[in-house]
Amino acid sequence: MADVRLSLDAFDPAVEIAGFNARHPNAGGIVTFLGQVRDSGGVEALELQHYEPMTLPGMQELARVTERRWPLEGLLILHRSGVMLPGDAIVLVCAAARHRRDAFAAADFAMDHLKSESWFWKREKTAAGWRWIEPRPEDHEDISRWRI
Amino acid sequence: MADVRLSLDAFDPAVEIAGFNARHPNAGGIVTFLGQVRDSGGVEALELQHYEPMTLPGMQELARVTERRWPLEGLLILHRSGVMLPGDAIVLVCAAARHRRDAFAAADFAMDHLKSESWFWKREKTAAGWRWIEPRPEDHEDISRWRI
Amino acid sequence: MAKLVFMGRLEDVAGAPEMAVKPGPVEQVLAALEPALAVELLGEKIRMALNGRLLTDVGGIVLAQGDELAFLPPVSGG
Amino acid sequence: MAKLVFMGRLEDVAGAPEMAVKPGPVEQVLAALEPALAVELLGEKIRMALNGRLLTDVGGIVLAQGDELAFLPPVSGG
Repeated sequence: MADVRLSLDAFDPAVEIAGFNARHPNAGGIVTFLGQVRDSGGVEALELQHYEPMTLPGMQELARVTERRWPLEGLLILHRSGVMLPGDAIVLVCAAARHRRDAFAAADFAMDHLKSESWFWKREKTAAGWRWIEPRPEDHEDISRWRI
Repeated sequence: MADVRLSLDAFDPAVEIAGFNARHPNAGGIVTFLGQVRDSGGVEALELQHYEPMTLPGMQELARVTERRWPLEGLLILHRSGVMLPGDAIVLVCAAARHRRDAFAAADFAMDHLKSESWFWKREKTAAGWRWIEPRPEDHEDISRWRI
Repeated sequence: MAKLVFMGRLEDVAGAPEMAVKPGPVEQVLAALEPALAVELLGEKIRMALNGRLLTDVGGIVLAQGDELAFLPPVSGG
Repeated sequence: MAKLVFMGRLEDVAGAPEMAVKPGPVEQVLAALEPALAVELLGEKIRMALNGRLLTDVGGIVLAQGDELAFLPPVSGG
């Protein structure tokens, strides 16, 4: 049921959100999360690297886990790979559910896991050149909220 | 800073979301919640009634409280009043923040308070006619999560 | 005149969304209404707002010319 | 031949995103690399995947013709 995509090119989040909403006109609640490249800290570009045999399969498994955990009417997980500029969309998660709290929790859960457990490696370009980004301790704290 | 509106006519959530995103191209994370009239339970129409002197001022105060509580780069609270049909948008909240968790929490908080503390009265039309809806106990549980 | 406003299901009880009343003490205004309506308006869960401001206590309130007193049942928005 | 794949910062250490190697026991394959690279690849935080499946333990693994062994530093997505 879930729509899970790894995009090697820029995508337009407004078009994706409009399409998702149109496919779920009668869901009580739709929560979307859009992550974009921040224009701050002198970052000129950001690159996400993925590993073909694992990244998309991992995202598909995350979608299955999310759908098992909350009663959803629809789920979209769309993630960019490649070089992005400030303002470019990185990730979009849309969750449609009968009840508001399920949609919020599912989108939040999917984002926490995309951030800390999906197969992407990130580097940033500043005036000093490219630099690989290590995971932040907060990412692991975020994900630990969901362990039950 | 917040964009707070009470709409007496139908609004297009996709257009509103696209506009909000365009105004915050460099926010790290944008969370949106869209509430729609569910097509279920034989509900033919839903009416929300507002009280002019209090409803919009209350929404504006909620926006101020939300902005004081989380560091946001943008906040939209848009609520319908009047008669709606299944699939019609009821409420849209968009929160843009540097950090993902702030955007999620702010949108979630604003929705919980819109549901249980904003000045709207709801009735539903089924084959049996119009019936006023009493608040649900869950709405009060939802809001109690935010008391600190 | 002053005005009473009935929100939500109170509109059905009152048979109209609002009612013009003579200015005066609220107790007196309510005493002049249908008893069945007055009982509903004074229900435990009904809040009141005078000219858009919530009242903590209706005792001692006197409606002046042009005042608007709203009766607000529990909200059920979103 | 078999293939080693270096993700994230390991690509910089290896100087290339991948490397063709002769099939054989992984220990033997690693022993033939630059020592500085081999040390990085065996770092505590580096995970390994053989043909897209995570390995819990690299001991005893023998690379066959066409196998792909990926070295995966901690992820930092989204």
